Amino acid sequence: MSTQHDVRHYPGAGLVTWAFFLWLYAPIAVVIWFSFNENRLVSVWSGFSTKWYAAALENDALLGALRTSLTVAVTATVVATLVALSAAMVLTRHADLKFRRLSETVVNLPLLLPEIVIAVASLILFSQIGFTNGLARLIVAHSAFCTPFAFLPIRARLAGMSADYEEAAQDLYAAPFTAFRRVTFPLILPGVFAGAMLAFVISMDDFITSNMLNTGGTTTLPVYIFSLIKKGTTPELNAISTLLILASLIIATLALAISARAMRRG
Amino acid sequence: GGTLNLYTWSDSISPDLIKKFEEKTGITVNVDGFNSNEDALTKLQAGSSGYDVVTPSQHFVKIMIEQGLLEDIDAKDMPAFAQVDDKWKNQWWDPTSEYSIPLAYGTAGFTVNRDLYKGPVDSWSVFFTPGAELKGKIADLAAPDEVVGAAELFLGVPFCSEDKAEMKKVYDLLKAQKPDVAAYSSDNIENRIGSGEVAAHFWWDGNSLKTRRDGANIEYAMPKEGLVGWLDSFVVPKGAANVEAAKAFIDFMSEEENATVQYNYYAHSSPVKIDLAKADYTPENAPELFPTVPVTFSQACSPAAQDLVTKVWTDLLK
Amino acid sequence: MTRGKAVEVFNVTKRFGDYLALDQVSFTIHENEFFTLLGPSGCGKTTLLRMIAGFETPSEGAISLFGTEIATLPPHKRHVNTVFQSYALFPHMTLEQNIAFGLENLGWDKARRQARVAEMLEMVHMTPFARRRPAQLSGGQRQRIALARALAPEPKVLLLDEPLSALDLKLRQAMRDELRELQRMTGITFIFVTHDQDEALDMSDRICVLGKGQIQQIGTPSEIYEEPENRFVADFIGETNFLEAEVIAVEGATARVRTAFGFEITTFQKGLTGPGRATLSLRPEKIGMEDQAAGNLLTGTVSAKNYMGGYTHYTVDTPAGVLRVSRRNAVSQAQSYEIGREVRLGFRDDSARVLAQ
Amino acid sequence: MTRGKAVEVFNVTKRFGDYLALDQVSFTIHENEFFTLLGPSGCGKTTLLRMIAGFETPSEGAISLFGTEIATLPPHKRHVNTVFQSYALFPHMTLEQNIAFGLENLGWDKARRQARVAEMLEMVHMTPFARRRPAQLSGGQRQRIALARALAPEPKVLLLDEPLSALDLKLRQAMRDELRELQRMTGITFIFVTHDQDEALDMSDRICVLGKGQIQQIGTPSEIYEEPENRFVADFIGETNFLEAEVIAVEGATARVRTAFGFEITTFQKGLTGPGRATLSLRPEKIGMEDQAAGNLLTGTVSAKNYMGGYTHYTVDTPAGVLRVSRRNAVSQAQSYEIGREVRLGFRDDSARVLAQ
Amino acid sequence: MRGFRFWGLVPAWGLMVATLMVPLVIVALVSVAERGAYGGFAWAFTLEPYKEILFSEDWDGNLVFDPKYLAIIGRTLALAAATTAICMALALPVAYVIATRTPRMKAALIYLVTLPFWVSMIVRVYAWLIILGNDGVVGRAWAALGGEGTLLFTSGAMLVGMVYSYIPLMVLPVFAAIEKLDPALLEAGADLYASRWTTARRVILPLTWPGLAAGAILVFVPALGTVLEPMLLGGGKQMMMGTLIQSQFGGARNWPFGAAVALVLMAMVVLVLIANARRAMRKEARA
Ligand SMILES: Nc1ncnc2c1ncn2[C@@H]1O[C@H](COP(=O)(O)OP(=O)(O)OP(=O)(O)O)[C@@H](O)[C@H]1O
Ligand SMILES: Nc1ncnc2c1ncn2[C@@H]1O[C@H](COP(=O)(O)OP(=O)(O)OP(=O)(O)O)[C@@H](O)[C@H]1O
Ligand SMILES: NCCCCN
Ligand SMILES: [Mg+2]
Ligand SMILES: [Mg+2]
Repeated sequence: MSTQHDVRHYPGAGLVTWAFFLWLYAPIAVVIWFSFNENRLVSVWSGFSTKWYAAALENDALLGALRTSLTVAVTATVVATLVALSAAMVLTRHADLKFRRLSETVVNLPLLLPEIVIAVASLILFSQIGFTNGLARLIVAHSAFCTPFAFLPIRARLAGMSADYEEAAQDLYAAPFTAFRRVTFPLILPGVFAGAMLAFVISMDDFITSNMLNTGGTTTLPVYIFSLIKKGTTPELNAISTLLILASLIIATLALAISARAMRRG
Repeated sequence: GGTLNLYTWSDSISPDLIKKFEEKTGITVNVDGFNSNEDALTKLQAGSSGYDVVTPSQHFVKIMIEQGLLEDIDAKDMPAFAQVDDKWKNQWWDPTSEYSIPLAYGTAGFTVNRDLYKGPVDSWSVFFTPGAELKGKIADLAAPDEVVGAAELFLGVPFCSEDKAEMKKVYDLLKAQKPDVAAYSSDNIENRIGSGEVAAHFWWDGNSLKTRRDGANIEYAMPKEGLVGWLDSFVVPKGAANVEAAKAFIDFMSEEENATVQYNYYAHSSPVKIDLAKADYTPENAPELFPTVPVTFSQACSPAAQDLVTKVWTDLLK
Repeated sequence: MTRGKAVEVFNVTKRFGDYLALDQVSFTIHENEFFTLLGPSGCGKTTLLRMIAGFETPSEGAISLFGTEIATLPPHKRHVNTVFQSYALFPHMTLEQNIAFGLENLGWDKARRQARVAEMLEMVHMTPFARRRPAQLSGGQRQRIALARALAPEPKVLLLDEPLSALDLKLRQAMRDELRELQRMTGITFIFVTHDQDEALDMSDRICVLGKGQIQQIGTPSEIYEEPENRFVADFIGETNFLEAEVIAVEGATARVRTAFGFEITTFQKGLTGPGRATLSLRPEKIGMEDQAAGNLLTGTVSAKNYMGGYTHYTVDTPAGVLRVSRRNAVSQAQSYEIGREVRLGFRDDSARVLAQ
Repeated sequence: MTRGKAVEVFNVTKRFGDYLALDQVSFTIHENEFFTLLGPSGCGKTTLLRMIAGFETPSEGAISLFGTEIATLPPHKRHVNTVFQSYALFPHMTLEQNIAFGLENLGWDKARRQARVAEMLEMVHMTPFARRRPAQLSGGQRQRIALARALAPEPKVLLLDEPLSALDLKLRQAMRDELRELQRMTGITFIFVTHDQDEALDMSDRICVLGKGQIQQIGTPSEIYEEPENRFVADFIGETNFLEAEVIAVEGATARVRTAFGFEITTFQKGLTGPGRATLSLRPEKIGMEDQAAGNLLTGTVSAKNYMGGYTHYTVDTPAGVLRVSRRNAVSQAQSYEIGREVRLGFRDDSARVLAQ
Repeated sequence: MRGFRFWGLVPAWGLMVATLMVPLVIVALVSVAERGAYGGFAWAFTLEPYKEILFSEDWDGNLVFDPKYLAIIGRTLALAAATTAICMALALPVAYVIATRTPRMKAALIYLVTLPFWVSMIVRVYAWLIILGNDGVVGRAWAALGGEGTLLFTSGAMLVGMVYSYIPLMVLPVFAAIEKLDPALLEAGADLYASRWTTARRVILPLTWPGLAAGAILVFVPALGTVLEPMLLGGGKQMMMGTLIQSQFGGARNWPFGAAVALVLMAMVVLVLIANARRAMRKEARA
């Protein structure tokens, strides 16, 4: 149809959208571009080189930080997803629950508070009670602020899933846990997966809290990258960033593809 | 086996030495960097820092000792102690040498980019009361520590003054400079001054030397009012998990051969014995390390004086 | 009525907070009966069904299944299955797996399960689709699978909550016959919920009309339509004309009444005890027009005419008030009475029904 | 038919990509007419309406409004308003504001606007609700406001896309009368889209039956029902029995045919040119049973019986095949023919209709 | 099942109480404690830290009103508000365009909007550091156009970084709101003689408002507490509340004051949330 008559068409909006996407991806492209810069000074182009990738892949500190980040993120993701799943089950399936709104707010609390406040609060608490294990400190804090990110998609999926399925399962002689295992869980799996992915990424990405709680030997990836920026940037940082971007894109694409597939099936 | 967590000035320990130490002992070494003594102190104060070795400057060593933040490692009985130049033994910050072994010493001053600034660099006035050429192209460190000291040298105010009127002059000077300051940052200085993003930067002798030798057209100033002196030492935080490894590392770093490698890498002066034959720097190729003006070491201030320093800085930055 | 009692509901009341959804409901459903709960939206049909299935607990009263009280039994322990309005087929399972689900939970062994699944698929003519998933089926096919799944565990009672309402008109009509046939074949008691009177009249052995949380009438389709016990039922089921009348005498199941326009009629009544005011209910198709007029005669003027294909609906202004009369178009060029024309109407005494006001 | 032409559609074709949604459609709608587009889902009714409103452009062909070609006019410049299927009331505006919206865009001054809004609210009996928002209304009330909003700017033609389909049965029937009344009162041309044949028969001056993107028949309700021009129309509108027949002779609008079961019938035909095979369409209500049997007589056995309240549907096995017969329950204890019983059936020649196969 | 009602929520409550609520109480306590000269704090009760937000002791020892921290609070509010406003202005057309594509295209574009969000925040901020720097693409263009000074270390740089960081949080809810919008409403607008822009103003915008409001909360709250942008793009010169708090626990070593500022920040966030909740409740009451 000629757009002239299409009441849904707004001239100019398309252009803004193009510009928007350009702006969204330009910085990422720049980071990637300069990762191939041979020059030590990042933004002074002097030739193509992949030497910074070699350097990055040999950088023990980087690999150590990556290991720390992965350990923290995986553990926190598991904890946050379980906590969120259990809370979401209760909150979506019992409309008459006492303190329902309050409980929901509590689960979402980390979203409502500026992270810096939480970070400071955890720092004070941990130092007061002498909670010393660096990795454990990070895991506890990350589990807490990842929980709402895991919670939201799970709850959305549960809320979008008719309670009829659970009732049908029970009607067909499934005891409550069997009904959960064989019907509810498989059906909300995409939500659980999306929630877990989100939690994982949020944890991997966290800077403020990790920087506050960070102790010797438990530097996380963002904190390490920050220290690189502080120290003086070389294209090695771009190379690291590029690798990180690639990893994120792969994870994100996987996550979205899996949940899209589940959506189509559901 | 085991791990050793270092918290040192950013990019200060030679990676080759770390590798060598790891190979020799089987200990895994993690290195985190800080860019101000304040940061190091804060980390230790927050408790359970997780670090085994930290390298604060002299006045902060004193504060840390007083605050009970350091492990008594019987430094004077360590092999490393024997390597220390006598003039750095039993100093005021660690009178009985129980806690610390020196790592490096040097000065804090300022560096100019000679592509952008052609004028003289013989006085702090160039930096604190910049002319048109430097306006808006100056960068200070992010923490008050040595910056306030330099301002005091320029104004003739004694370090750790408890006199409010004197400290107000310091404040007024820095306040007046602020409009011309592009950044207060201790991070990424090398790029900022090297690439000419700013034309003058508060900085340290060795760092400036190293960047100049990497090809940047910069010059470390020798202001007639003097430079701020510092000496960073290895210390072990209280409750460190791996004190033995920490001491082994300190001893290792102080061995003459290693100290020489470290000297060449770090480009700051060494307080421990080095093999001069293998040392890279001489007064000819490294004037930065051989100041021609007086050097005054930072002091550990009384709480009252420290409050004033803090006040200068917070008033300045808010 | 010598059949055993399948479901007994005794004085069941259900409150949601302050809201009284069901008020002292009692009835008995027999074995092998096609029993329908019919009523307007919100009258409590689903609530009643859910209490029998075990998804809700009565606030008061008792429910028994083949003589055993079940109010406290969780749903997975009741030998009752449900066909959900939305079907609630498990989307992640194939049709086979859907049908086998209940059997697995009951602990049937594999061979028996497979045989039963095959039998069920056969029964609903869906054998070729065994490996499909519900998303790949049409509405009517889903409906059949929902039935097969619910019937597979050989329940004693099958509950159906508006199972046809998601289908389109033509399919809905076709499924009516299939459902009825299935019930006859299996001999299982069906409790069927609907708000569609046509569906209820067409399929049921007995209908329970619910209104405002209470039972309005229980009876066979023709009892419900021809002998409504109150205004609610007469009005809800089919179309009717209500006329004012005065009761002259009540004699058991009949009453003699005088209508506002002068006739005296003796006919069946319900709920009257003695003289007073009453309402006469008179169905449009029971009023004869012109050549078909017989019994009590009236004259009126056609004020509206709605041609509906199979029949024509006339609105006639008479001394008795405005009457709706429906006339079958039994021949192609059926006589048609134009608006404004004077027509004779007539109805037999026993076509009217006296109801308490 | 001396009225002016309101809307003319000339050879309009609409393609969506490769899909041919409408194929060479032409018709004329007169001023003050209640014109209905009737057809099964997907036949292109909405598409046609949207082209008249201006939301779609024809791929080929022309549309004119009171003689002016409008194909290139954007929707907000056509003096045509629409009642949307979902009503599309602006949820953030009060009813008043909804109704005033069009008037504001036309630049009416405030006093005139207020007067018109008040008049419209009055017309649809919604004056007390002026300050409410759409969410606070029932379905029927929303329907009325959608009408008021569309009528307020005094359009020359009102388009209605299945405006009743979201309502429940009883309300839907009540709204039919209101709509028809409104059309008579305002004298505006209504183009009404529906897939419900009862609605179309009940309300329209003329009906256009659409099927497979083409016009199947245009005519008055009784023309459409009694004189279908083809199988599609006969099947889609109402229920019917199709019987095989052989054409003996065609004489203009009538034909003589022989049925498979031996009768020879002369009746109206459509689309036949000479001898050959044909189909006889015979409506269930046009077959008499026992005492009502007349004309061509047949004997059969009742194989199913569906009591539907106002009438009973019988399925009768006869030599002519399975016939559906509907019988009005004109008296309370109407004769009822049990399953298995032998019955006599009869129909008049002119009750049947011969169609091309 | 009944037991699960209780036990199912225990982990969530436990985690949040232990890691958020208890620590917040401690923050509150620290905010009225006394600072140590070299950092840390000593348990005591003093309102000194709060007084410090508004007053300072001048160099003569007098307590005077000092708007410096208020200025930081003001700048924080202003930048967070500007970030939110820019995000709204940008998200509306973009979300609209996305919402009106075919389902496949829609999914693809939404994927593209969310994708950068998966890339580490610090990398994204770093990217702007490169771009805006004197040698960066934009930095050079700026200089070539005769622009004064450097673009980095300005409020503008922070704003660009913040908008960039938070824009997906605005686009998504606005998209959801627009997608929910019945297209028939737009047609109804046109049918009732409204031009496109009248329809946009009178129909689309009001009905997208809930999405904009949700997005505003999602952007404004983290923007208030932002740390990375002021540190990296603001050059540490443009303090914001986040960096002020951080510096009090770092270089400035004034924990009680940091705790007090943190509580003020939290109070601001809570106020915004309450205002939003009330707005939503009024809406609900009206509907
Ligand atoms: N869980 C509940 N909480 C509160 N009220 C409820 C609940 N379930 C049902 N109701 C109310 O009880 C009444 C009866 O509901 P029910 O679902 O049984 O009606 P229904 O007859 O099935 O109607 P429909 O034909 O619309 O399905 C309704 O007014 C409904 O709003
Ligand atoms: N924008 C479009 N793009 C592609 N195909 C379309 C579009 N709009 C309609 N169609 C197709 O055109 C045909 C006619 O659609 P239309 O909506 O006019 O049917 P309808 O008669 O109104 O049906 P219903 O009774 O279901 O509303 C359908 O097959 C539909 O799928
Ligand atoms: N290279 C850092 C020098 C530290 C000064 N105290
Ligand atoms: Mg129901
Ligand atoms: Mg349509």
